[in-house]
Amino acid sequence: MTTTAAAAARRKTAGAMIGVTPFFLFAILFLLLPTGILIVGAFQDSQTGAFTLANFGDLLQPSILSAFRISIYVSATSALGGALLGFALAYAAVLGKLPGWIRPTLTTFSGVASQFAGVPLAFAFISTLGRLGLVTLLLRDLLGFNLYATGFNLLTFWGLTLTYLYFQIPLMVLVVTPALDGLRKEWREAAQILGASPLQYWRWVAGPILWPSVMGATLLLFANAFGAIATAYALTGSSLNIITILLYAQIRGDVLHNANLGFAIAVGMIAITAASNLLYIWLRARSERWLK
Amino acid sequence: QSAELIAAAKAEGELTTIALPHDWCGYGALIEGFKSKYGLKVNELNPDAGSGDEIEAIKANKDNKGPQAPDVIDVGLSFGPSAKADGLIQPYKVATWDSIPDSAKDADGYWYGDYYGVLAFEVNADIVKDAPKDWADLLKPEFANAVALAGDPRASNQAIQAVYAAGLEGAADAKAAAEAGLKFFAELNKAGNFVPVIGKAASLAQGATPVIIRWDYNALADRDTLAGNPNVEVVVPKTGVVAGVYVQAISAYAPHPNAAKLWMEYLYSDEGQLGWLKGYCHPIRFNDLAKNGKIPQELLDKLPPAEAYANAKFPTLEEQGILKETITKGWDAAVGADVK
Amino acid sequence: MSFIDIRNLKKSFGPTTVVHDFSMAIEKGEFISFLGPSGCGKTTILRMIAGFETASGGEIRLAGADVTHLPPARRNVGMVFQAYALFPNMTVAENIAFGLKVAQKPQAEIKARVEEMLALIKLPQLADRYPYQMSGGQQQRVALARALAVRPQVLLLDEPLSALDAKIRVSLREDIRNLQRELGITTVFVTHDQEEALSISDRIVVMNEGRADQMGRPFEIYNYPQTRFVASFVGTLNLLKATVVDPSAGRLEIEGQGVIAEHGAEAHARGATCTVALRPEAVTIGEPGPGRNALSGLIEEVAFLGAIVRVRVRVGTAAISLDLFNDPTSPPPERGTAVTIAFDRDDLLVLKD
Amino acid sequence: MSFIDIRNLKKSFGPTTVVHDFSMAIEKGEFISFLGPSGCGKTTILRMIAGFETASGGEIRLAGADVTHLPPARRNVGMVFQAYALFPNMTVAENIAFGLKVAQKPQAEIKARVEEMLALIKLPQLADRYPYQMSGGQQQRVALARALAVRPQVLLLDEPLSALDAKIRVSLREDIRNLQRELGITTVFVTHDQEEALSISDRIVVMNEGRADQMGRPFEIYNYPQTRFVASFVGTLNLLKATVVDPSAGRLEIEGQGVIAEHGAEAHARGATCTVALRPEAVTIGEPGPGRNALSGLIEEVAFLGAIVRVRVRVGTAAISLDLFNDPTSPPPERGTAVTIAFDRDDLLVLKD
Amino acid sequence: MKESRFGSWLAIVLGASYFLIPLIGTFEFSLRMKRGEYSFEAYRVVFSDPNFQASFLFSTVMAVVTVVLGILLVVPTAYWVQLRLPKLRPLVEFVTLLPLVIPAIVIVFGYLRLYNSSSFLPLTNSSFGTNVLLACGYATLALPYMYRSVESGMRSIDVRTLTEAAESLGAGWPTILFRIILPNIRSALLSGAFLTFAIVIGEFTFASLLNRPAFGPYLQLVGANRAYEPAALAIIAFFVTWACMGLIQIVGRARGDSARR
Ligand SMILES: Nc1ncnc2c1ncn2[C@@H]1O[C@H](COP(=O)(O)OP(=O)(O)OP(=O)(O)O)[C@@H](O)[C@H]1O
Ligand SMILES: Nc1ncnc2c1ncn2[C@@H]1O[C@H](COP(=O)(O)OP(=O)(O)OP(=O)(O)O)[C@@H](O)[C@H]1O
Ligand SMILES: NCCCCNCCCN
Ligand SMILES: [Mg+2]
Ligand SMILES: [Mg+2]
Repeated sequence: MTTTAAAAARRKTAGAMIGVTPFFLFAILFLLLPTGILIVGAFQDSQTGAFTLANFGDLLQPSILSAFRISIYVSATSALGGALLGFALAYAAVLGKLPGWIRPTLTTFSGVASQFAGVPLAFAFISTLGRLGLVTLLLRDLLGFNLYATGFNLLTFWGLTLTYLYFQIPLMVLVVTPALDGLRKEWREAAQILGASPLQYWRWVAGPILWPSVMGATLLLFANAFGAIATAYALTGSSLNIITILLYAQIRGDVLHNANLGFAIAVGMIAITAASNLLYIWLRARSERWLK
Repeated sequence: QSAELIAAAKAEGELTTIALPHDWCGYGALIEGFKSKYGLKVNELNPDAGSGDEIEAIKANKDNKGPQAPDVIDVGLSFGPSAKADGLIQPYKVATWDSIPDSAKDADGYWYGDYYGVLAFEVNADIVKDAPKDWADLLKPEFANAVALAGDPRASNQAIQAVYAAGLEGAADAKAAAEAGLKFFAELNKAGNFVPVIGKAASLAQGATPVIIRWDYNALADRDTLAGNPNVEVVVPKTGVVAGVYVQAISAYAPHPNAAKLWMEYLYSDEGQLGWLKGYCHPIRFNDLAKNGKIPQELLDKLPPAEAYANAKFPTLEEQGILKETITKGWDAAVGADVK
Repeated sequence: MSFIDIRNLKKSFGPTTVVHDFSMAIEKGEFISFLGPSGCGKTTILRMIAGFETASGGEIRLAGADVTHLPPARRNVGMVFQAYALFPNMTVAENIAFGLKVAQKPQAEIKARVEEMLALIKLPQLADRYPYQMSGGQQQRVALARALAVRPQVLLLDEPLSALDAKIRVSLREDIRNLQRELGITTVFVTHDQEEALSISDRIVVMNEGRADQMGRPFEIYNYPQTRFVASFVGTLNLLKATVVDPSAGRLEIEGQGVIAEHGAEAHARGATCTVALRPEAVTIGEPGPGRNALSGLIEEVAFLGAIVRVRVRVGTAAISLDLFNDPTSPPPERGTAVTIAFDRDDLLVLKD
Repeated sequence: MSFIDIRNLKKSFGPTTVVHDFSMAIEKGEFISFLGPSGCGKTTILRMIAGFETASGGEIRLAGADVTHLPPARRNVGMVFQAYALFPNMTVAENIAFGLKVAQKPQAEIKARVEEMLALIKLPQLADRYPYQMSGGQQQRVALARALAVRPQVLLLDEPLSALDAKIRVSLREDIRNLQRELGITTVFVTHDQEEALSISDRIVVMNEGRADQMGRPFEIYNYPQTRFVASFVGTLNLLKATVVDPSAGRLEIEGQGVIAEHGAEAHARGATCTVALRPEAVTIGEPGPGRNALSGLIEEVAFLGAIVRVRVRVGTAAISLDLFNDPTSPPPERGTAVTIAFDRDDLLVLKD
Repeated sequence: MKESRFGSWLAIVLGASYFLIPLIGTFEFSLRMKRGEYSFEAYRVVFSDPNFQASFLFSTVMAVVTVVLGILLVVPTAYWVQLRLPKLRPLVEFVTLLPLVIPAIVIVFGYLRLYNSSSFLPLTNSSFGTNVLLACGYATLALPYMYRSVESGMRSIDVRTLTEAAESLGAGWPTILFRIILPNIRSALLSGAFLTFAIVIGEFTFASLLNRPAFGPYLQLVGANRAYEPAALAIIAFFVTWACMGLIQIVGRARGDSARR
């Protein structure tokens, strides 16, 4: 490349930079600076305000480590489950040749459901699948089936995951629909005409094309569950040791209140999000060679 | 109250509170009463906030004179001294200062106890025919899937005190009591009686948590709210009665310091104290009021019998520290569900 | 019974009907071209044969079986799409291999076939490129290779060579034709290039507004068009008004100049006006003679088309185009020259209507 | 100074260089065609002129100003894309109106212009269709109309007619040409259709692997190709091996049969082997005579191309194609017939290399 | 074809059961306010509160403002990142994920420190300023959802070709973005808008600590320690929000509906 060409490329990039400036300005003002205060706090002693790494040292307590572990576990499970089921639903609505009203109904419903969380959601599930829930009782009274005898319990890991799916699935639906819209009908036709079964088409064509979007959406779901608190708090409040509850206990609670340790936990969460983001970028780079 | 203070408060025009749920200790009526009495506006910030939030809100609003900055806070006992040490609150002594027991106030007037209650069993009497009378009753098979706390013992003062209360009987000191309490809950959990949901009026009514361990004043307020649907019984356990004190303070950075002072005067006046009592909270001046016969009998009748309070244990700050340490750390091992 | 049997096929998109009552029978191994103006329904019919578009009426039979409602994957039909439709996530080689992979052919066979196909389309060096890294014509060739690789029973080609230059186009169409003959693939070929259709097809279907106007061998279609539409669409026919002077003798007048038509005049009444058709290549400058007609006119336009030079001569109000072979040593007459043009009597086609 | 001035343009995609050192000067109002095999870099150069691709080297000047690094929207260059690139969210009319709306033309003018354009592309009835509701050729015409509507100073057309049938194609290319002349739009036209390039252009650039092999007027390009590549790419040239028998007399031998070349033989040594070129249209069956060469051979293949019938005659190891005019009354000789073919001595081109 | 439709129906029916039954459970409970009978008493209580409407209206307006702000922020960014700055993509994606893991309360306390009445940008000085701050906060919370939707929408259209076609017709970037790109990622924008809308309608922490009369704090105030009203409110909020989205959908569809493939 000659110098002028390089300069031109630079100028083009600079032009685009101006285009993304509002975003970064906004992010700095309303996200990064406020968060920066937090990060600074994570390095401060709660009493003296002096610089310290002790807060991070405290993260290594077994209870905090296990909270991180359980949070990651719950988030990953609900993200994968949500991604899978949400994708299936979105697929059915977008490409399933269903009546036209289904899709707008589903997407608008998903809009609400994806943010339906916290106490109301926990309560809805308790009223449905709790020991005295609607479904539990119906199963018992009508079918003579005791759900809880099977070892099922809403107030456990799987119960929490099942409940999380209530907002994870719709979130997936919403985020992945546009990607499904982007599948061109010619690709499917070309695959069909070459004898591919729908499965083969998905395995080799649609799947790889959608993969980056699906992965991105799954990452979003992961972070969504990872940062969630209200639902877990209301549902399995004191039995499941998830990290957000510890974090909130430190910065909000009536008892503990060591905001600086809370901030350190938050920084830990950011680090985990960053790591999952890196993993995603790496996976995507491997699967996206065909993109401009 | 001095006319001067009222005038100064009116000049400020408003008061900003935080973390005052309307169903809590009659705060709803108190706020209304304050507004109508003095014609001030009251901004109510996050009623759902915890004590930690309240402290952080003061810190965050140090330089803010807007309606986001709380003037007054109502926090767990242990937060009083620490907030004072951090310089987040300012001293003020209300007119009735002397009638506040010394054990429940900062000598310099930075913080002062506001009300207390004891931990009780809130029971859905439609489901539970035979209400538990003491902690040990909770372990009975008839309370399978029935007993819940009103908070998470890793985060909520109330829940910590509940664990403590469960182990209090016969324990040598706070640490032993805390450990016994943890053991109790571990057993409760093993017996399948413990429901690890945050107990609320709704879950009580719905039947998911027919027995909730919580402050008696919350339980009694619930009883009124639910108005017989279902019937609620509030039982103070025979043994292991623990009282919890919250404290009141004015933010050092209060944008409306005079309104804040006026609010304190209002709360600590006989009228304010009775307002708390109407919300089933024992105001800190309860004994003073009772001594002077200022409590209407019908109010007293609605409270749990006085003898239930007779041997109530008020944990000291020091004891609270031990509880917090022992219970928050031990909880997961005692009842936490582990994920393989 | 024919191999592909299309009966009374119809297709409407909402209120607009784009294919009206289309029928045709194609024999096994035949090479059929669809020729017709843009928007006349060629792609639509191909898509119905492939099964991508549901017919609004009529029936399609493949090898005796009614496939009108069969899904595309079960018709054993190959197709090259007008817009290529390459899989963007696959390299050229992977695209070509796709159908073979689906059919679970052994690895070695796939590899060999892909190489063969790459050689056919003359792009062996681009095996590892992704579609976005290729030019339009290169993509089109890959699409062709992909469809050919599976050697389907029926091949539907929707303008598969439109983005290619004459040279590679000619060579590819010969390759397609050879492969098709060799494997006996029944082929339907949509093209807008008449020369292509004429040179490659067993039969041509000339379509007009969703109907087949004429079907027949290239020579027939070109030389004996049955409708005015076919006559004007295929080739560059001169259509002229003429007055019938003597029907039985075939004597006509074009722009006041007398000519004789060998056939067809007898269908018209004396003094009637009729349309006559004349192919540009039948007309010469000069060279009158016995059995030939001559008209005088003025050269109006000379267009250099390569092997051919197309000259437009004005005769009264009519313009007659004629084709000359390019000859660098004797350039065509200049614009504005007065010339006599001549053509054989039997090249003058008197149309019926 | 020229209107468009391209100097030493280069373009690489990663390691592969697809345009090497391309230079040319285009005068205001000129109509230039790029002709070249698929993948030779035509689209890439157009995209660099339009500003969509950054040149890896070299310079582009428009009307005297260096625009090499100017953004596309500021070059006042119109473009029709090989893949149409219609806006899927807009109707035909809205697509066409887009550029005018952007330029904030008055409502009435936009309406009038859109109608004019719709008439030009012969699709007035489809104004309210969306792109997905149209056939390939229809979309292509809309893309053309959209680019023409704004009447840019420079118009870049990337195979704008490739999806159209001969008839509408000829009429559209004439329309483009007229509009272009009328408005003085400097035009660069990429096509793979030689006839189109030859008939419409002021000058033609024949490209090969990212380089301009030859630039010149159509007649020159066709009749006097300067490189072997141009000779073989433009038209259907017969390239034959010959042995030089007597350079000064121009005597050569092709497949053992003696012929005479008017020019060019003197550049080769006696006994040397050289390549000679012969246009199909210069060859006749029979008709030997004074000043003409004759060769005897066997008819190997007869292809009916419409106006022309292309006959391949085998002469020893060489195959010579020749073009005859279609004549329904006297069909060309059959395959396998022994024939004598003849051509003028000055039609035999002895190539230099 | 028949089978695939069956599968779709199965997915929809199973999904609908999973999603509707908990709502039905909640609904059933909300009807039990009067002892021994089903009644709409809880709904009556909720609807009789004038603050219900006022706060819902406030939140709706905030939601619309936030949706617009979010689109203005995210669309150009996603566009340039896709077209010209692919190297920035990881950074942008990471930044947009942050709001999910940083507790809202931390962010809002951060705002109070940064934009308080004595700061360089004293947004909290006026209620308008605070509303602006609130909208920015909401846009921040919605960022992950909005960005991901828009990004996956952009990925599904040929941004480059559309841009080039528009540029060659003299369009500047605002025209390209708003007349070409936006209409072609409509379904993505709707997704983002729905998510944003639902976040804003229910959001509690920001509104409460910034002292704005929004629906979230109202819900909390009314519902916190009641039994039946919160259930009724949840149902009402759910369906009213859903209805609002239906409205957005219709408005969003009004233009260019037929442009669907
Ligand atoms: N992004 C890319 N990366 C690598 N190679 C590319 C890329 N884009 C184009 N090419 C190559 O550059 C060469 C020139 O491409 P271009 O599109 O200019 O060809 P063209 O002359 O327009 O061909 P056609 O007539 O087939 O459209 C081709 O060989 C193509 O494979
Ligand atoms: N989805 C649709 N809705 C309405 N009309 C349509 C639709 N698809 C195609 N058409 C119309 O049907 C007619 C036939 O289209 P088709 O694609 O078959 O044409 P074609 O003969 O292949 O043309 P071309 O040579 O231009 O590709 C066209 O007039 C087109 O406008
Ligand atoms: N200010 C009263 C003590 C704080 C307790 N917060 C109660 C929150 C109710 N959910
Ligand atoms: Mg077509
Ligand atoms: Mg090209």
